[in-house]
This record gives sequence, C-alpha cells and structure tokens, in this order.
Amino acid sequence: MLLNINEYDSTLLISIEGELDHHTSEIFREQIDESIRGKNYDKVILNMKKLNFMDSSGIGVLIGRYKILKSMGIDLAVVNVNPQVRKIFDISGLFKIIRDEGELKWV
Amino acid sequence: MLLNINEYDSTLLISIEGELDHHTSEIFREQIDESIRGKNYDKVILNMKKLNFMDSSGIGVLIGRYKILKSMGIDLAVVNVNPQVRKIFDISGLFKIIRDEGELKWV
Amino acid sequence: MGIKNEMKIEFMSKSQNEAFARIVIAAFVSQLDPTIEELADIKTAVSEAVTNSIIHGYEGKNGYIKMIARLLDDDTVEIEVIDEGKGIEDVAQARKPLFTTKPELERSGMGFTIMETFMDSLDVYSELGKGTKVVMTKRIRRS
Amino acid sequence: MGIKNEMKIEFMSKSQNEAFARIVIAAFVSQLDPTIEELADIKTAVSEAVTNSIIHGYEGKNGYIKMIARLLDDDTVEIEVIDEGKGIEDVAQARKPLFTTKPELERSGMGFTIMETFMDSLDVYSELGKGTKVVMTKRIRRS
Ligand SMILES: Nc1ncnc2c1ncn2[C@@H]1O[C@H](COP(=O)(O)OP(=O)(O)O)[C@@H](O)[C@H]1O
Ligand SMILES: Nc1ncnc2c1ncn2[C@@H]1O[C@H](COP(=O)(O)OP(=O)(O)O)[C@@H](O)[C@H]1O
Repeated sequence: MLLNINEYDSTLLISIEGELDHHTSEIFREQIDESIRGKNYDKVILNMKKLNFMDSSGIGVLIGRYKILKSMGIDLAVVNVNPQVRKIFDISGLFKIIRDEGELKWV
Repeated sequence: MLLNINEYDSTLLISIEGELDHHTSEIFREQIDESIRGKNYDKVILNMKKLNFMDSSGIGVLIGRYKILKSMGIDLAVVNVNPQVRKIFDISGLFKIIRDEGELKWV
Repeated sequence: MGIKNEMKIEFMSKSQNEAFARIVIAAFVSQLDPTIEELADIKTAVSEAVTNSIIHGYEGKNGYIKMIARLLDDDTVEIEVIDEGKGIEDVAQARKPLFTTKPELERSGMGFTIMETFMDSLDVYSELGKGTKVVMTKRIRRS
Repeated sequence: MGIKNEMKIEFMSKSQNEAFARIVIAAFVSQLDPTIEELADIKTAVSEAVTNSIIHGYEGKNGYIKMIARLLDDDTVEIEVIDEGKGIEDVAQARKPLFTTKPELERSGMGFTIMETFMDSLDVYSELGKGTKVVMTKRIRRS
C-alpha cells in the first residue's frame, strides 16, 4: 500500500494505492496521523481510485481516523470508491460517518 | 492457452496466448495437428508475443510438431519470443531446429 | 459430494501472509470461473479469517495457520481456516456485529459479519486454549 | 540459518494444479522482491518438478503433491516438491539432459536440466515404490 498526499489550500487529498488490510493498516494509520498532526485543514479527502482491496481491518482504521479528524473539527470524505470497497463501506455503515463524494475525475 | 490461427497464401501463422505447460500442451498439439492435416503449406510461423510462460513440456510438444512438419516438407519458424521463453529455447537448443525470425510487428 | 480439487496450505502467522492467503485462494477458486465479485467476496472472507488467527488466535506470536480448500461437484468452494491459538470463549457473542475483544487495536468487530454476508455459510468451531476452525462455503454461479 | 517465512501446501496430482503451484510459489517468493527473471526461473523450476510428480510419479493417477517453501535469512528461497509416487530407479541417469522414460508422451527429458540451470542448487531423493523429493534453492539478489 502506498499513500500519495497532496495539499490544496485547506484540503488534504490522500490517494491510496494497493490493498488496505491488517498488514498495511499500521503504516496507513501512521502516515495519515503524521500528515494531519498540528495542521488545521477544513477537510480530508481519501481518493480510493487505486485501492484494490479492503477488509474489516480497513473499517477499523478508517473509523479511528474519522474520530481523530472529528475531534479536530476536520471533515472526512471519500471519492472514487470501487465496487469491492463499496460493499465493505455499505455493510459496515461507514458511509454514515464518511461522506461519499462520488467520482472525482482529475485525481 | 488460446491459439489464433490464420492463413496467408502458403503460410500458416499461429499466435499463442497464455501459458504452454503440460496441462495446456495437449490442446496445443491437437489444434496444430488439426490445422495442418492434409494441407500443403510452405511454412508455419508461431507468433509467441503473448506466450507468457513455457516449460519443458513446451519443448517436447514443439519438437513433436517440428518432426511432423518436417516430414511434410513444411518449414517452422518462431517470432516475438519473450525473454522467459527464449531462455527455454536456448537451454534446449530449440533454435537449432526452429528458426528465430526475430520481431514481427504487425501481428 | 465428490471433490473436484483440493488443497491444504500451512503458513506462519505473519501479517504479510494475509495477502499471500488471498492470492492462493483466488488462484485455486479461479478454476471454477467465478465472477469478479464472487472472487472478491471469497478473498475478503479469507482475509478476515486469516487476520483473526494472527491477531486474536496467536495474538501476534508465532504459530501456524492452516487453510484447506475444496472444489465440490456442484461448483461450491469449501474453505477451512484453522489455528491452534487461544480459542474463543463465547462464539455466539464473537459473531455479533461490532463485537471485538481488541478495540485498542482499532478492530471493528465486523470480521465474522463480513464472512457471513460474503459467503453462503459460515461455521465456527472453537475451544479455549486449543484453537479455532472457521468453515465457509460459497456456490459459484457460473457466469 | 533462520527462517523468515515458511509455507507448506498439498494439492491433488491434477494438471490444472501446475499453474496453481506456479502462482503460489510466485506469491510467496515475491516477499523477497525478486527480479522478473528470478521469479520466472523459480516458477519454471517448480512447474518442472510438479509436472514430473503428476506424469512420472503418479502416472496420471490420483495422489497428493506437497510443496514446501522457506525464505531463509540470507534471502535464499528453499523449495521442496514431494510425491509418494513410483520413484526413480536411477537418479543420476534421470538427471541427464534429454533422458526420459516417456518419449511416447513427447517428453523432452529437459525437466531436471532446467531445474538445475534455473536454480542455484538441486537435490533429488527418490526410492522406488516410495516416492520422490526434489529440493531446490535460489538466492535472490536484491535489485
Ligand atoms: N481465530 C480466533 N481466535 C481467537 N479469537 C477469535 C478468533 N477469531 C475471532 N475471535 C474473537 O472474535 C471476536 C470478533 O471477531 P471479528 O468479528 O472478526 O472482529 P475483530 O477481528 O474486528 O475483533 C474477536 O474480537 C476475537 O475476540
Ligand atoms: N517425480 C518423479 N517420479 C518418478 N520419476 C521421475 C520423477 N521425476 C522425474 N522422473 C524420471 O526422470 C526422468 C527425467 O525427468 P525430466 O528431466 O524432468 O524429463 P521428462 O519429464 O521430460 O521425462 C523422467 O522421464 C522420469 O523417468
């Protein structure tokens, strides 16, 4: 799993490439927490176009990031969610706390 | 493994796609023997551009086809041999009986 | 029911083997010509079971995980994931959505729910101090 | 020498499992970050050993083939392919290039030669009526 992190004004755009499972969730957690530490973004967008696989370890680490961001007053959204990952989001109710902003073409 | 077989005047061009191992060599043998039965081509060209894998089962089945074609007075050549397959050809001396005609772009 | 093909694999309880187990099961099941969605469902369910053995069964310690897969005559795949780890005290409780004994590791408690939803059947056998066996089946409906 | 990772797999002596064995070994060895050529060499060697167990060991009959792979501390992969088939009468002769007992099946007699050339070491243990074990190693030179 690889993260590509870019800042656009007050928005942080994080593109995830590869697979998000228990093995890769640790590095996911560390890199995201590091990139928001002490910053005051308005919004974090997770671009999932190249996320090929996610299981319930991904649910756990996403809920964890949501909680931290919420406590900092930062909004969390996802874009470009593929069908396999969408199923995991649906089953776990993740869309109730992480807004689905549909397709974002230019990323 | 899939074979795509085309006739150009007196030449038969056979494009191989996939993997040539013991499991697939049977169907390879049958389809090729079928396509030359009773025909009098001058030449058979095997296009190996999309042959991703070959092992010693492939050597055996290629030598078998070479013998049959030779007995019919038909020439045998290969084109577009990738590095993994080239190694198998080199180690087994296959290039001594099956002519390497290098790259053939339009197939 | 006849067995069309069978494999048994044993690997160490290391987290990099989660991806390995997914590739192995995908390669084995591919023989039934599943749809992309069926294949993704099976990989996800196996990922959950193997991850559970690593995190909960062996709790990060070294151990072996066994995975057995069978292709049955009616195009059903049967998969067992077995560990000799600490076992589950109350299986009914463990299977409930959101239940987890490791919230401090940011576990979501959704592993069993996903296995249950993505597969046609799920059975869990466990004994404290002995280990856990998860048996899942899914019928592949030829495309 | 320490073991960084290990897996054991058992599958039926069916020819469609030749491709399966190649995918499994490739997925396992990928952890060492091999080059494309190293990976192709290992897949080819495993394909030869597994095919031999199916054709010569079990002679097309049903049986089980075991494959064990270990990643050692110095980035060597050690692979064993084991069958409980008919065994080899004269291993030295069998290993010679072009030697085959099944020319009628269009075998080339190049299987052992390829294993030997593509891997760093090859050992063959066999007993008539008991079976055959092939042990191969290859050091992955990090790219
Ligand atoms: N192989 C196992 N060995 C021991 N305990 C397990 C095993 N699998 C699951 N459990 C127990 O069942 C609970 C629920 O599992 P699961 O639904 O996968 O959620 P999670 O992994 O997120 O905790 C775990 O928290 C754990 O207590
Ligand atoms: N697993 C095995 N069980 C029994 N005999 C074997 C086995 N592997 C190899 N042999 C014997 O060794 C010979 C040479 O093997 P190999 O070099 O792979 O060539 P080929 O498979 O083309 O015959 C075979 O023809 C067979 O007699």
